Amino acid sequence: MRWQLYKKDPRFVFLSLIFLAVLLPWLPLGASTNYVLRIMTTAVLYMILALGLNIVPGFTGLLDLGYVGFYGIGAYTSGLLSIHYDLSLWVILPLAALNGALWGTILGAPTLRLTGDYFAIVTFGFSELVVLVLRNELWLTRGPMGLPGISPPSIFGHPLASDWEFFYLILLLLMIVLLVVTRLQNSRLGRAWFAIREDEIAAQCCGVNLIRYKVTAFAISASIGAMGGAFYAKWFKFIHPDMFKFWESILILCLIVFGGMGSIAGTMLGALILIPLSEVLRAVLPQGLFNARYLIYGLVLVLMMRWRPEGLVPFKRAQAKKAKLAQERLEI
Amino acid sequence: MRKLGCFLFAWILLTGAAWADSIKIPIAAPFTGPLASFGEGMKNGALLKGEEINAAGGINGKNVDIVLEDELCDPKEAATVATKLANDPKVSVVVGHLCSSSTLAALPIYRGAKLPAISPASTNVSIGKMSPYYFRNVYRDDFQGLFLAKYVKIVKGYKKVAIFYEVNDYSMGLMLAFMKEAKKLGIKVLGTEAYTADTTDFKPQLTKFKMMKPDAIFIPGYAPQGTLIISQARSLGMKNVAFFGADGLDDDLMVKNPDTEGLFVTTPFLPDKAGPQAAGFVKAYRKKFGKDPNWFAANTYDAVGIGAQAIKAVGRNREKIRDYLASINSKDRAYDGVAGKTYFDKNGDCLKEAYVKKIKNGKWVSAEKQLQ
Amino acid sequence: MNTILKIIKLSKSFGGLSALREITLEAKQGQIVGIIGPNGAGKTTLFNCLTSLYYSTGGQIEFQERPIVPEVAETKRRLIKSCAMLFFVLGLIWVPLFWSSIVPHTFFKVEVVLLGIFILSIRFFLVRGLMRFQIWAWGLIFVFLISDLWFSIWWLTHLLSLGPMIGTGIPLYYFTVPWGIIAGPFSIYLISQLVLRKVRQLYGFRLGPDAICRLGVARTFQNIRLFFNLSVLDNVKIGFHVQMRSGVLGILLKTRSQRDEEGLTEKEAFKCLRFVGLDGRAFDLAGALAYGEQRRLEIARALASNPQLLLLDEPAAGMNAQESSELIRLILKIREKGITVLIIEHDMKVMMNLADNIYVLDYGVLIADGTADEIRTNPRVIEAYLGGGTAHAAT
Amino acid sequence: MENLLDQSSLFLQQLVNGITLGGVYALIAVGYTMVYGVIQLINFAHGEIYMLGAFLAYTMVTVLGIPFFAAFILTILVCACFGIILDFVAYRPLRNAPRLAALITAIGMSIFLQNLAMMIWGSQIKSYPRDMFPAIFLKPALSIGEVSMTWIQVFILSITVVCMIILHLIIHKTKIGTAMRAISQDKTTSALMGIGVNRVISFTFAIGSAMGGMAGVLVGLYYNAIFPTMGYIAGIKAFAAAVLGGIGSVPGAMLGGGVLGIAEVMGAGYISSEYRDGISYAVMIAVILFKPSGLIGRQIGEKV
Repeated sequence: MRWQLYKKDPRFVFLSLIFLAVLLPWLPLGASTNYVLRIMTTAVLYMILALGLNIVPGFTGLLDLGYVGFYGIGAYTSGLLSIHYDLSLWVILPLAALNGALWGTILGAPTLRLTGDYFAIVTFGFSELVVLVLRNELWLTRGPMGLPGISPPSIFGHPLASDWEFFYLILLLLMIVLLVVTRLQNSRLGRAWFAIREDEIAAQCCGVNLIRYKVTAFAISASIGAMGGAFYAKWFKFIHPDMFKFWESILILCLIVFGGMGSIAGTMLGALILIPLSEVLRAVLPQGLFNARYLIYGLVLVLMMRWRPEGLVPFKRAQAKKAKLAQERLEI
Repeated sequence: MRKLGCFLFAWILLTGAAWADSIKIPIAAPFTGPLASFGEGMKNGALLKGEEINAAGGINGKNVDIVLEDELCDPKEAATVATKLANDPKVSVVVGHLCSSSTLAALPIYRGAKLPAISPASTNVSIGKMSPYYFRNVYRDDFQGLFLAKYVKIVKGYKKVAIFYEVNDYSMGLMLAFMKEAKKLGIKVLGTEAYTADTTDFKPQLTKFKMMKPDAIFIPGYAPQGTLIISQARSLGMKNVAFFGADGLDDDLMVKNPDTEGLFVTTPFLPDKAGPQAAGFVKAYRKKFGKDPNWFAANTYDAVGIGAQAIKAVGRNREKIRDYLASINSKDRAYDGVAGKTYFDKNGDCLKEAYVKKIKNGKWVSAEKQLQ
Repeated sequence: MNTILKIIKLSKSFGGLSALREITLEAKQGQIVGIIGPNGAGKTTLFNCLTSLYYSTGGQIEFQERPIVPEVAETKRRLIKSCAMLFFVLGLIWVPLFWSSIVPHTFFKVEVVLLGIFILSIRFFLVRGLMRFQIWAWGLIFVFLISDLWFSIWWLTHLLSLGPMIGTGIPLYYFTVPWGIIAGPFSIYLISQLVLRKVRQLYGFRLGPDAICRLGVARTFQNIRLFFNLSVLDNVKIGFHVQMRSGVLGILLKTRSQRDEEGLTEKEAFKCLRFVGLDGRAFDLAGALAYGEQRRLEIARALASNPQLLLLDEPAAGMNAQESSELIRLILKIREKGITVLIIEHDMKVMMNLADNIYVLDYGVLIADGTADEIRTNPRVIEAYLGGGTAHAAT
Repeated sequence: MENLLDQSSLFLQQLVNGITLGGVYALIAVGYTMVYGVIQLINFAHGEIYMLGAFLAYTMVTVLGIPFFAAFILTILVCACFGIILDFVAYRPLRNAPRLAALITAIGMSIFLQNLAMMIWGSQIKSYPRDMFPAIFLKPALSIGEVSMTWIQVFILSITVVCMIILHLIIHKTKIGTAMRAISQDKTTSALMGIGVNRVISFTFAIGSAMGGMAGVLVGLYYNAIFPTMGYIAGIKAFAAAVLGGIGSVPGAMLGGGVLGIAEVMGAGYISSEYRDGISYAVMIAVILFKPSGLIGRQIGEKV
């Protein structure tokens, strides 16, 4: 009896998925294991970013177009810290997360009074300003010359070099972020966010302080984005302002829209499908049509909103399943 | 759950590399995107050299397969392309990366895979000392900036110069080098103004320059913006101000615009100055592609030649090829290519002469007075 | 029985239209007070003003003697005006000093004059906005004060380096030093005023709907506003939001106190549902409930925040006889728990045998109040409801 | 004294540049203002229609050899139809979907159109052939000392003013204009009053897109450079102008466009040309934060 219940429990599904992922590097793929591992590491990185972004539009129903700004802030925090002070990744990650949360609050506090559309445009303006500052402040970020020579992360003194080590590191980060997001979702904070998403006025009258909870959501989402950026800088060993353009926000938004806004499983599935898609398209599309893949992402946004706005794993069905599960657990 | 598992597995197989028994020489450059015209020059140069090698029996009997890898001059794409190439055993040397930002992104990956690469086009200063596996057969920005400052001082004799630079590594590198040398030579730099890549309205900055009344304006940017700047300056009434630029402006796009009369630029390749093989190369290029080669084509042509020569000499082991390339370190052992003699210093950079060409009644001509 | 809620001369107008005019109303502890009136009489606007979803344009509301809607006294208004005027006068001499400190040798230039006019006009609009209590003025003044403070400190620290003459022949030195001495402390004073709660209260910053809910005022809505995509249990748990204390850290580290609180909330939520008779449907989505059940769930959610005052906005609307009698029994059970209830309702049968005291609203004006029997026979009420003509009451 | 004259002519020349740029932003901003005014949707794809206008005129002139003014009119009409199709395909099905859905569709459409144009016309900068438009455009119309204003700048500003007047008359004097204002107040009630809501909204899109297409051609002419990503940045700046002027009011769009154009040029001229785009973004954020109703717009209370 306990086994059937346990099988349907989302926590078990996630753990088994991650267990499968751990096996990935040892699959017999011959020469292209590294290339596939790198795509999977990128996919898991975007899963983390999507989970971070999912908190704002997914939980609280606010469209955040400036997510790449925090991603960039996290990356440059990590890059600069590791170049000037040569800190290890385990010191940088919390610092980057704090820096992201700080900037999330600075942007969020004054702007979260605005209605949805204006908020989206202000966050867009913020991320463009971040790119401008990264590009023009030579004294801080060496501007368009980028930041080369970022030392790779090291565990117990052994610097990570091969792709499978990075893959396991990003999996570890994914599990941490997953833990954070699921705990937040099933807590008082998560319920307050869902209330804000469903009906702001009713939430207010139930005692939810709108501004405070929106800013908290924005700060947490920003810190997860910054953490993703920190890993990215350490993994890539070179960062450049052009990597944090507006397009990244759209791509991550596309992931959560495709997967299902508000549902954790959906967001992860969205990232797992769409990110390798661009690599497949690189192999499939003829030379000239290379930017056709951006076209396809744009199309995904339009079609999803038109025919299946709730995404692959709808938020509503996830809530009903969770409720059913709670009921059965209660009966045992 | 099961559905997801098999889905994932099919996904992985799809992205596996295709198998072919030939020597792969990949060209990594922006074939689409704003700098596609430069990428196209590199493509033509490489294809031409590939054909010639195959016509002459290939390398040790195997055919050379020129593979085009598009990286849109974007650091993220460059890194993905670099990983793909690093993992492909058929690839033993890469001819690649035009933009310095994508070169910097690809460097750590090439070093990780011990894969030597020759860049025919990325001129940024900071790349040299980054990795022992990276060579260039084009001069560096600081040399080009220095040469340009000397040329402006000695040949043209301008006293007051303004600089209109684009906010990217290539343009800023050139500007800094030029200003350092200009201060030494006593050329007064009146002011510098910046523009971002995708602006088309340069009038505010040009109006500022107009008030400064400079002798000449130095545009260290790329050709697409160059034509716009010059025609908008002319429309603002800056008739008697001369313009000059670096290899970024060396493109047919400039010739189509009648306002660019008298523009002179530095370039690594001039057909009539580069030596005997150049004439043959230009004739073959014009026959195959119907237009004159620019310096990208010439340098890529040489780069593929150097790569092929290395493979012919020491086989396909990446480490050996790197050592072979490092061994070309003096004038007598230099590779005598279409764009002059190429030999590398300890950082993998190379010292090559720079030439000057200018636009005269609608055509690129080599400037009368060269500076050696 | 002390009065739990006192509304004094409350009025609310949307542009020209005045929805409420000088409403005075009282509710005693444990009493059921009814509010009736024809459609569009302003009943729901009264509720929205009470829970500060709308900002009332006049009058005062006190809940348990604490002012929810404070009256902005005239004397304090003058203080703000004087601050504004002083700020503007200082601004007059601000512009040349501001520019000369940045680009010393450019005293008379086309741009200086234009920039001066531009900054002066912004400051003028600020002062006007400040006097009309507009939020944006408060924000911008804050920015200007910070820059005033910054430059005065900069000048005071650079006393010597400025030197008597600055390329323009006018000894700016004698301007910048006094300016630094005046502007610095004044800016600090105004910033502290604008930041301290007292001034912000004076500014008419009212408590938000969530603060009022925390005080113990819960409400339901005319058109049902449930969280339809969440389960019934979660809807009630959100009602418990005010009573829970767990913060972000507690949640992330799953501390003992957070776990206990969740468990307690779960039990309390089930109790609430049983109280309302919905414990069988705890795990369905709120959207899947029948109309009557959704009404009762909304009441359960309101009760979850353990209120002293419950505002019911047409709870019996669209209910048949059997459902409304159940509702009456529920409301009586609520009153036994000692919760005061304020009901807006059209269904006379529900109102008559529930309400201890009834107020009648018509076109935003209070036309009658008293016990149920007095109201039934009051001619003005009948006329308002039936539109004049027939004299006998509708029993 | 010479320095003073020199400085002020620099300032006046920058002012002329600023006004022309402002005129262009105003023309695009009208599209945003009208669409947002009527259905409260930020039409991200409007920037792309502006870009398509430029490319359509380019193709008509170079490939089909149509004379300039005929191509100009034809482009306006085609862009108008394009606006209607865009509304029909993307926004009509989401008429009463949550605002988030419509906003995301707008972004998706913008990305889709941008890359479609990149595939059709390639991503290089193209410029109108010199002989295409009458030579008079380039000759300076009026020049006082150093300050000069070419005929094309005069042409752009005059068209902008004329369009604004026509639009203002349409909205306030014609039947369909009143219908538009009614819909912006309350969609459902105006439907009850017998207004063909979808028809009027399509008309709004048509006019907005026509203006956008016109702006595209004018910009292609003035800067002599068109490329597929020109719509994206100009679009966002035009929206900033629309908000600055007061979303929903056509004169507001014009005023906002002018102010933003001048602010950007002055910023680039005097403060720093690197942060040129940053200045318009900063102005946009400041306006949205401190005065969401804009300079002219009226405060629309949120109905509970």
